[in-house]
Parts: sequence; structure tokens; C-alpha cells
Amino acid sequence: MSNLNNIPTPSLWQRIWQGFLTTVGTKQFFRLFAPWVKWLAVLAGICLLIGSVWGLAFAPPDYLQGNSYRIIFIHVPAASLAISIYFALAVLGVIYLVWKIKTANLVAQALAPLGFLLCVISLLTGSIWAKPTWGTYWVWDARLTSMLILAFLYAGVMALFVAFEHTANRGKAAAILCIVGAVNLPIIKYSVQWWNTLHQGSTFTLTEAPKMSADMWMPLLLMIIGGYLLVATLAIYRTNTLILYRDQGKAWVKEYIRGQNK
Amino acid sequence: MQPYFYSLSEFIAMGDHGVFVWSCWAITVGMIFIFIWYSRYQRQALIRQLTIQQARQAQRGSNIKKPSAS
Amino acid sequence: MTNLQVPLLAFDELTVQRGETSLCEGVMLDLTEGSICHLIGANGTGKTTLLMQLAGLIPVLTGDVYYKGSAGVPLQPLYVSHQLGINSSLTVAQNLTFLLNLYGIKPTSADIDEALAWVGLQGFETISSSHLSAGQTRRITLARLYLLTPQVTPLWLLDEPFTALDVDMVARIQARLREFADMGGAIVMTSHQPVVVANQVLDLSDYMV
Amino acid sequence: MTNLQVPLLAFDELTVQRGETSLCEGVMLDLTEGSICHLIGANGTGKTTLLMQLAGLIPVLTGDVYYKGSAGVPLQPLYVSHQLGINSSLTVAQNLTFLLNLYGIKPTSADIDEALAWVGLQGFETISSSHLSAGQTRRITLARLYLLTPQVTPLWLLDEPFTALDVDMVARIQARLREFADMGGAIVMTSHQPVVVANQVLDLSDYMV
Amino acid sequence: MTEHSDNIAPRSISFMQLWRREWQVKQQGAVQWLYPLVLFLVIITLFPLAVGSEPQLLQRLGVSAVWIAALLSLVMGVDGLFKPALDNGTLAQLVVAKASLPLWVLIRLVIHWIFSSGIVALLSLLAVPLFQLSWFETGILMASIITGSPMLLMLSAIASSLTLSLKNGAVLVPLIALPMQLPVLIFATGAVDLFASGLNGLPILALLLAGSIVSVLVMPWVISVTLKMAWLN
Amino acid sequence: MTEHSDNIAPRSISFMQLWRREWQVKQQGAVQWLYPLVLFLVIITLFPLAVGSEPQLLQRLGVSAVWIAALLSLVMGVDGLFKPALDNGTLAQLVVAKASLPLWVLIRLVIHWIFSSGIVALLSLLAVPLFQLSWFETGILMASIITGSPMLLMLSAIASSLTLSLKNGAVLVPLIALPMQLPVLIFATGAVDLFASGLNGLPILALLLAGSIVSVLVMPWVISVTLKMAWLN
Ligand code: HEM
Ligand SMILES: Nc1ncnc2c1ncn2[C@@H]1O[C@H](COP(=O)(O)OP(=O)(O)OP(=O)(O)O)[C@@H](O)[C@H]1O
Ligand SMILES: Nc1ncnc2c1ncn2[C@@H]1O[C@H](COP(=O)(O)OP(=O)(O)OP(=O)(O)O)[C@@H](O)[C@H]1O
Ligand SMILES: [Mg+2]
Ligand SMILES: [Mg+2]
Repeated sequence: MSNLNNIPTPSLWQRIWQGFLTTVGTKQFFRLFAPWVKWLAVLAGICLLIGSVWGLAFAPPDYLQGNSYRIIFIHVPAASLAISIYFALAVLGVIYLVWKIKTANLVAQALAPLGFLLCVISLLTGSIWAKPTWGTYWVWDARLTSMLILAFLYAGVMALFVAFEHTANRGKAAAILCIVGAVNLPIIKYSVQWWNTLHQGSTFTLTEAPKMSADMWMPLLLMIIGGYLLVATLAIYRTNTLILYRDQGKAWVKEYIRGQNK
Repeated sequence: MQPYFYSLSEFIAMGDHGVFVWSCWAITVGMIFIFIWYSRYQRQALIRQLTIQQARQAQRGSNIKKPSAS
Repeated sequence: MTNLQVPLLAFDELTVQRGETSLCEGVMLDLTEGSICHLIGANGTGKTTLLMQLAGLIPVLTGDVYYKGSAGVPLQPLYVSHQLGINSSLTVAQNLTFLLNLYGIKPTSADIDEALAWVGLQGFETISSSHLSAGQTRRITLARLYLLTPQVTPLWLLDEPFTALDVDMVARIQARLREFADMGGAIVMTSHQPVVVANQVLDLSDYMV
Repeated sequence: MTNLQVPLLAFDELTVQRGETSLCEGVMLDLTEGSICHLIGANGTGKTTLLMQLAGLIPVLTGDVYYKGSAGVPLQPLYVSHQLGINSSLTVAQNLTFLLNLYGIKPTSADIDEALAWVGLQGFETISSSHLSAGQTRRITLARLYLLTPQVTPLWLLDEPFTALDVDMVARIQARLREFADMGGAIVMTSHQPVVVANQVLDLSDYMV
Repeated sequence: MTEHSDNIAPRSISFMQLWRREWQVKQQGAVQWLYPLVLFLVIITLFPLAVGSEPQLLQRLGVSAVWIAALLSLVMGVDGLFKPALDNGTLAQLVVAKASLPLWVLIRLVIHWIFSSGIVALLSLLAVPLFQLSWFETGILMASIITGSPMLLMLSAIASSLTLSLKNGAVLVPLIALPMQLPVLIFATGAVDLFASGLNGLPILALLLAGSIVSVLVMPWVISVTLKMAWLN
Repeated sequence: MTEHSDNIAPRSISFMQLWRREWQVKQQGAVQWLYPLVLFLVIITLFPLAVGSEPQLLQRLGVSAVWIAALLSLVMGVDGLFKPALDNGTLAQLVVAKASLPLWVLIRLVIHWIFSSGIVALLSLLAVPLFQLSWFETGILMASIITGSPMLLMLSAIASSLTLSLKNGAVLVPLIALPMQLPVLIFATGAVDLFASGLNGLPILALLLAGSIVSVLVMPWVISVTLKMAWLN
């Protein structure tokens, strides 16, 4: 049996690739990012606190909407994060399916409920805001509807993650759904431009200076940055929980658990 | 920098829009804190469970093969 | 203890039939307590059909069945068929508990553990039934045999109970069948494998129309 | 006629696994043309899982499989499992035709008749498959064995092919297995019943983790 | 000979045990109860999307939209109500062990109802903001769902049991059930309309309630008789 | 040693043979095509009941009613698309025999399409008398169903294949599929509206058509990859 012993030697690139794959392994992810959680949390807290106080107490009111516009400081970060997180899920899905990097799938699983939560927050704050400005809690306007659809998409993704929790297929189905569902993102993003709607167009663009006064957009920017930091914190923390669960049989987890109980 | 509101009651009232603004803030902060608490709870519950499991394994010290708990 | 005059189960000129097609006619049997009757016949003879009639799933249209001396099909026998009565989304223990509840038994968790250990499923209590091999799935249903006594149900109707089981398990089941019969139960079973503990054979081929 | 240097199917240090749980490790086998390998092991050892891996339904993650000398799982083997591939709303002949079509065979109606007669289902061609007994249903799938030759598919993977079959049919199938092996085919099969025609035994219990 | 309790009714499975089992079967996914919620919202969303966002129009369609959602959520799972139990042998075990089949049927249907119409009835409150219905109208809508849907479910269930032993019975279920359900739907939406236009719709609601009560009392028996014919095909 | 055609692609089942089989399977329930009809009629009936019989209003609602019926009839039967083939082993036989799974998926979907959206497209002609739509508008409606529904079906099918190996996956199918399908519905009804108001909806129809063509070309591959994961659980 000559050919049974004839193991092909891996090429250099294969070895480099293998090396890369091991660095994004679950253990490495845990080791690398666990210490960040504290610092990210502190930073996020500072940003959000300053942003909130500034936005609520110091910023001048909008000449049209009065003080109700202060909802913007949570509405916009929540909405924009909800969209970004879904995009991240799609990207992570591709990474998981194409390069078979398990950590990507765990990050996605950790992020999905967070995205759903933010989507629900943006819907709730939006509809509360709608009452004083448009006189009703809900209109079937393109942006609102597409945001609702995003919430449904999140619900589907979460349902799939939960349903496959205990199988070898974990996350594959959800990854595929994230990718297929991502075609909706442009529709949500550009619904305001495609259809004439009640909802506000973009204020922040990369090409133009913001039309708001600095006292309004500065706290908003702080809130957005704080929001992203908070999401990063929670994503790392939750991913690490999933890693501990997934790798509970491994020696390094046992070691870690022993360390925790000292 | 100047605070926009002169008094606390004014700050709470926010013109006529206090209800809307504060309910938004309450909902958001509440939900996010519950989420953070839940994430922490999950981690702690897992660590507790794994600790118990380890203690049991150590105690038995045998290698009875159990099907994976999946 | 047993009254040998009155058989536990008897047929007289029974017709095995499904709808309007008769498969076997004039089938006769006397089954006393302590008997293990091996029902044989080639594929498609009507063995499963006969057991379904005895279990009360298909009506007996021609001929008589006597149970404990009075006319009528058996009351609440144990019936093990190809369809195991197992819901694949429940755990092993949940399924077994339900199958025992059906006979008015409230198994303690020690009972369940013991019965599952008997069929070699110790440690599988909380595993979903869909994550088992062919033989293991059948073992869940067969774990009942360990806990059922003639006081609960004196008649067992078993349709190919050895399917997919390994040799050890087949031997253990056979031993249990003997034990049950000795305690005063009676068994009608089919199998295309030899049943060494059987003390009675009914060949349905003899009655085919 | 056969080249004895290159086995038809070989494993080297194969791990039988489902998802992340390994069931058996380091399984070795060399299967030449003319071999009938009887895979044995208690319930839940991993026999079905191994056959599914060979059939290409579950990936082989650790260890190597060689088919006709080159690495990879077999191309288009015959696979008979507990799930028979029979749609109960189609007739017997329609089901058999489909199962043969899958291997690029266009059976004439004489072929179908002959194959069904071989499994004792003559006259059942236009009967709905749901109206058959347990053994008869399995016979539909097994009727393929009569028409498949090593030219079409040199490797058969049979998971408990004798389940629910009567003694005559088991004997007939075994004779056919021998015939197929003698024509240059190879067979891997599981069964908890003795397989007298097997000339090789692989006991998975030896490799359990 | 020790008389083996010949004349005593056989001891069989109790109500609580049956209930626990059916609950366990339904419970598998802990988030199960979320599905009807999302499904309801999605179906509700279909209407404004297809019809356009005029509040006036939506207000008029609100009641039908909620009712269609209720109907669909009832009908959707209904072919899985008895078929799996037949296929996996549970039904045979119940029959052989002389369990009370009507009781089992009732328990299964009650649990199915809770997770479909029951939740939809609760969710119909969402029609207030989404379709700008008034609270009063929504209350009536809720009442009409609660009184009407048991009858709808029973009709679906009998259709489902009738087609049980057929090979592709599943397709037939809505076919048999829907024509019978249509009148219920018409009455129910009619009642809400009457109230909305200031008239008294109570007699119609009472009629629906009576129909539901009768069918809940009678149908489990009819269904269990039908179920027992499953092996006769 | 006789070389067993090692390097020749294996001979497997042909297009015609697959088609014949799927057709036979579908044929068994000969009344299959009645189902979308009944569903269609129920939904159609409810609209006039809900909004009253003003011709003006009904005319506007016709398009939406037909589209909702088309969508729901596509979604409803879809959980039976692949599950039975997995359970009875057909799918395993296809995979092992190296049959072209994308081809099989496509054939199954085409046949399903004919008996759901295909029929609804035909039935949409009924909108002419029922809702007093113009022939022109009905033609556009039909065109929009024909161009849009293949994409809807593909989305349903991917949802169905994703939940294949789940015990109670059937509930999840509409949950996953409908959100992705909503935008199609928006575009399709929007196109008909545009035409009705004298504008050019052709670009939107073309967009739908393009989407459908792309998804018909791509999705069978994605679905067959997903189907092959069914045994991994
Ligand atoms: C339920 C109702 C609402 C939903 C679902 C919603 C959703 C969204 C979304 C998705 C964004 C885009 C975020 C991004 O692109 O990063 C956004 C931004 C925004 N929304 Fe809303 N919104 C709602 C109600 C409102 C109301 C009532 C107002 C105020 C009149 C409002 C004002 C804004 C503003 C000013 C922005 C920032 C626009 C920009 O800078 O891009 N929204 N909203
Ligand atoms: N559902 C059914 N409808 C109509 N006829 C059936 C049905 N099931 C079985 N039959 C017919 O009844 C006959 C007897 O079937 P039965 O299942 O009783 O056989 P059996 O003796 O148990 O065979 P096996 O050894 O294969 O299990 C068969 O010839 C079959 O054709
Ligand atoms: N779908 C599944 N998901 C997870 N684990 C499974 C699944 N099916 C089987 N197993 C596990 O894999 C192991 C091997 O199963 P397999 O079906 O290969 O056994 P087998 O040797 O064929 O047994 P039998 O003789 O009973 O057919 C079993 O211990 C079982 O617990
Ligand atoms: Mg039989
Ligand atoms: Mg097996």
C-alpha cells in the first residue's frame, strides 16, 4: 500500500494559512480580547454619559420640534447600529462559510440579540418621537416599514441560532440567512431617498459638513461612538461566554474555570 | 458651556415633551441594562455550572463515558 | 394460581382481514398464562394485521376472540409495533415516562433509571430521542418490558421486537419474556428470527386464503 | 481480472464521527473486489454513521478513505438504509423505476417485472407502496440488487438489509450478495443477524473511544 | 384464579400526565411563543404594504387583517396536529392503552389554540397603533377572536382528522376546512363592524360563542372517532 | 484489470426521469390545484366584506388582494417541499447516486410554482369581474405575479431548506421567509400602481424579472448546499 503512506507535504502558503487560522481560534480570541472588555466598557460609559448629559441638558432645542428632538440622541445611534450590526452578521456569515472560522460564527451569535434589541429600541423611540412630531405613533412609511422588516429578519436569525444551538450545524443556517437577508439592507438604507417619505433624510454624510449646529451634532456623534463602543464591549463579552460554553471540554477552559473560583 | 434649562422642574418637563423624551430614555436605558445584566448572568451561570461539573468529575475520578450533553 | 380451564386469550375461526380483503381464515389459538406464542409466516401473510386486530386497532369482523373467557378483544394489552410511540423531540426519559403513564404507572426517577440501565441507555435520560441509533431508539420502547408486570397488563403483543437490536439485547429481552410468562403473563409475538423461549408456534401460512 | 494491489476501498486511521463527537477512532480496512465485509458492533457503536460517511452524507473529518486507489469517498455506491427512498404515494413499479434511474439504468417493464418477481412482489406493480407490509416495503428497495451489476456500481453499502425480511428472502439476498461479489463487486454491510456469505468482519467495538 | 380486575375500568393515563406531555412537545423551543407574534406582525405588515399607507383605508382593513392573521395562524400548524402522532405510533399507543382519546384531542387543541389564536387575540391590541383602530373597536375584535376561533380550530381539526389516513391529506385540510370557516369569519368581522357603526353586534358574538361552546363539547368526540378509523384505509 | 470508467462522470438520473417522478408525486393529490383557488377565494371574499362594496375602493384593493393571496399560497405549502424527501430517504438516495441536486430542486420548485403562483396568476383574471379592474391593469397584475413570484418562491424554498433538519422547523419557515419577501411585494404592487396612474412601471417589473432570473439561477445551488447539511445535526 504505497499510496496510503504518501502524505502530501503542505505548501508554504498552506502553512501560513493554517497559522492564521490558529490565531483566530476560539482560545486565542478569548485570550486576546478578554482584557479589553473593562477598558472598552469604561470608554463607552464615558462617551454615553457625556453625550447624554450634553444632549439632554446643554444642547439647544430644535426650532421646529422643540425639546422632543432630544430623542435623536438615542434614536439615531440605535437605528444606525441596528443596520450596521446586520451588515456585520452578513460579513461574519461569509467568513464562517468560506473560511470556516468558527469564531466568526460565535461573534455573530453573540451580536444577533444585541442587533435585535437596538432595532426594537429604534422602533420604540422612533414611534414615541412620531407622536409629538407627526401626531401619530405609527405610519406605514417606507423607512419605518423597512426597519420593522429588519426586526423580523433579526427575529428569524435569532430563531435559527436558537434552533440549531445543539447541533453540528450550529450557525450555518443562520449564516446563510444573514447573507441572503442582507439584500434588504440597501432597501432600508435608501428607502428615504427612493420614496418620498415623512422621515428625515441623512444629516451626516462624508462629503458635506453637517447642517445642524455643533451643539447638536457633537453630542450625537459622542452617542454614536459610545454606542459602537458599547456594542463592541458586549460582543466580546458575550462571544467569550459562548466560547467557554463551546469549549467546555478543553483543558484551557477547565484551567480558566478553576482560576475563576480561586 | 451653559445648561439650557434653568431649573430641575423645567428640565423634567422639557417644554411639553418631557413624557416623550424621558420615556424614550427610560426604555432604552432599562432595556440595555437588562441586556447587560442578562449577559453577565449567563456568564456567571455557565461558570457555576462548569464548576459543579468539574467538581463532580474530580470526585468520581472515573472515566465513565457519558454521551455529550448536546 | 392459574385456572387452566379458561385460557387468557383464545380465537375461534378468526379471519385476519384488512378492510374487505381477507388474508387468513379460520385461525385458531388457545393462549394460557405462561405461554409465549411465536407467530410466523412469510412477509405479507398478515401477522402484523392480526396483532393490530388483537390490539383493537382494526376490527375483528369474522370469528370470535375471547379474553379471560369472555368475548371481546383484550383490554389494555401492551402493544409494541414498528411505530414505536416515541416523539423524537422529547428526551428519552420523557418518552419512557409517557409510555408507562399510559398503563397507569407513575414511574419514579429511580424506576426510569433502572429500566433505562436495563436496556443499556443509562446516561441518555436527557438526550433527545432523535439523537439515537436505530437500535437505541427501539430500546426506549422496550424498556417498558422491564417495569410491566402481569398485574398491570397480562398480555403482551409484540411485533418484531428484536428488529435492529444487537445479540446481547435480544438475549436479554428473551430472558425477560420468559420471566414475564413465568409470572403469569402471556405473549403473542412475531419475529423472523428464532425465538428460543417460545413454547407455542402459530404459523399463519397454514390459514392463508 | 482484478488487480489485487489496489483495493477497491480502503480506510486508514478513519474516525467515525458525527459532528464533534467521535464514536470510533483509527478504523482500518482493505476491501478488495470479491469481498463481503460484515460490519459488527453493539447498538450505538457507529455502524450506521460509518456507512453514512462512506456514502458521502456525513463528512470524513479525520483519517483517509481511498476508493480505487485515489483519495476520496466512493463515487455513486449503492446505499440501502433504514430510510428506504420510497415515496409511499407512488406505486411499487414507479418507486423501483426511480431508484434504478438514479444509477443511469432505464429499466424496461420486463426488467421491473423480473426484479419484482425476484423479491416476491409479482402482481404488486401498480399497488400503492403504502399498502404493503413491513417486509414487502423493504423488498422494493432490495429489488435493485437484482439488476445492479459491478459495471454500474462496484460497491454496495447495506445498512441492516435483512430487517423485517422472512427467512427465505434473507437466504435469497445472501445468495445474490455472493453472486455480486463473485462478479467483481464489493460489499460493506451491517446486520445483527449472522451473515454466512461474509468473508471479512470489521468489529467497530474494537475501535470505540 | 386471581381475578385480574376484569370489571374495574382500566387504569390509564391521567389528565395531568397527558397535559404535561403535550406541553413538553410544544415547549421544545423555548422561544416558541415568539413565532406567532412575529408571524402575526408580518401578516399585518402585508396589508399596508400591499394596500398603501392611507390611514383611512387601513383603519377599515384593520379588522380583516387581524382576522386573516388569526385564521392563518390557526390553519398553518393544523396538519401537524394528528399526523405525527399517527406516524410515530403515539396514537396507536393511546388507543391500545385505552386512554381517553377525546381528552387527548382536547388537550392538544387547547394548547394549539393558546399558541395561535390565543396569542393573536392578545396581539390584536397592536391594531390600535398600527391601524389606528379605537380601543373600543379593538376590544370587540379581541372578543370576536376569542369567541370565534375555537370553532374555527375545531373545524380545522376535524378536517385534519378526516384526511389523516390519506397519503397527501395535508393539502386537503384547508380545502375542507376553509369553506366551513368562511361563514364564521364573515359573522365575526360583521359583528365588529356593527359595533363600530354604533349598532348592537352582541347577538352575533353570542352566536359565535354558542357555536364555539357546542363545537368544543362535541368535536373532540367526533374527532376521536375519526382518528380511530385511521388504520382502516 | 478492467478500468471501471474512473474518469468518466457517473451516469445518473436524467432531467426527464426526475421531472416524471416529481410530476407523479404531485399528481397523486389530484385536487392539489384547488388549494390556492380556495385560499384565493377566501382572501378575495374578505376584502369586500371588510371595506364594503364601494366599486371605487374595491378597484384599488384588487391588486393587493390578489398579491396577498399569491404570496400566502406560495408560503403555506412550502414546508412540505423537502422535508418528506428527507424523512423517507429520497434525498439521501439522490445525494449518494450523485444526481444533480440543483436540478432536482429546480424541478420540484417549478412544479410547486405552477400549482401555486401559476394558478393564482391565472385566477387573477377573476379580479376583472370581482373588483372591476380593467383588463389592462389585470394584465399588468398578472405580469407582476409572473415576474415576481419566482423570487418569492426561491426565498420560501431557502427558508424551508434551512429549517429542514429541525424537529419543528415548519413554524420557522414563514418567519424566515416572509420578511425577505416583503420588499418584493412592495415593488410588485408599486409597479401595478404606477401603471394604473399612467406612469411607467416597466423598470420595476424589469427589476423584479431580473431578481427572479438571478434567484432561479443561483438559489437552486444554495438550496442544494443547504440540503446536504441535513444529516449533520
Ligand atoms: C418608528 C419610527 C422610526 C423608525 C423605525 C426610524 C428609523 C430610522 C433609521 C433606520 C434611521 C437611519 C439611521 C442611519 O442611517 O444610520 C433614522 C434616522 C433618523 N431618524 Fe428616524 N425613525 C423613526 C421615527 C423618526 C421620527 C418620528 C423622527 C423625527 C421626526 C426621526 C428622525 C430621524 C433623524 C433626524 C434621523 C437621522 C437622519 C440621519 O442623519 O441620517 N425618526 N431613523
Ligand atoms: N395499509 C394497508 N392497506 C392495505 N393493505 C395492506 C396495508 N398494509 C398491509 N397490507 C396488506 O396486507 C397484507 C398483510 O400485511 P401485514 O403487514 O399484516 O404482513 P406481515 O405478516 O406483518 O408481514 P411482514 O413480515 O412483512 O411484517 C400484505 O399482503 C399487504 O399487502
Ligand atoms: N442524529 C444524531 N445526532 C446525534 N447523535 C446521533 C444521531 N444519530 C445517532 N447518534 C449517536 O451516534 C451513535 C452511533 O449511532 P449509529 O446510528 O451509527 O449506531 P449503530 O452502530 O448504527 O447502531 P444500531 O445497531 O443501533 O443501528 C449513537 O450512540 C447515537 O447516540
Ligand atoms: Mg409485519
Ligand atoms: Mg444502525
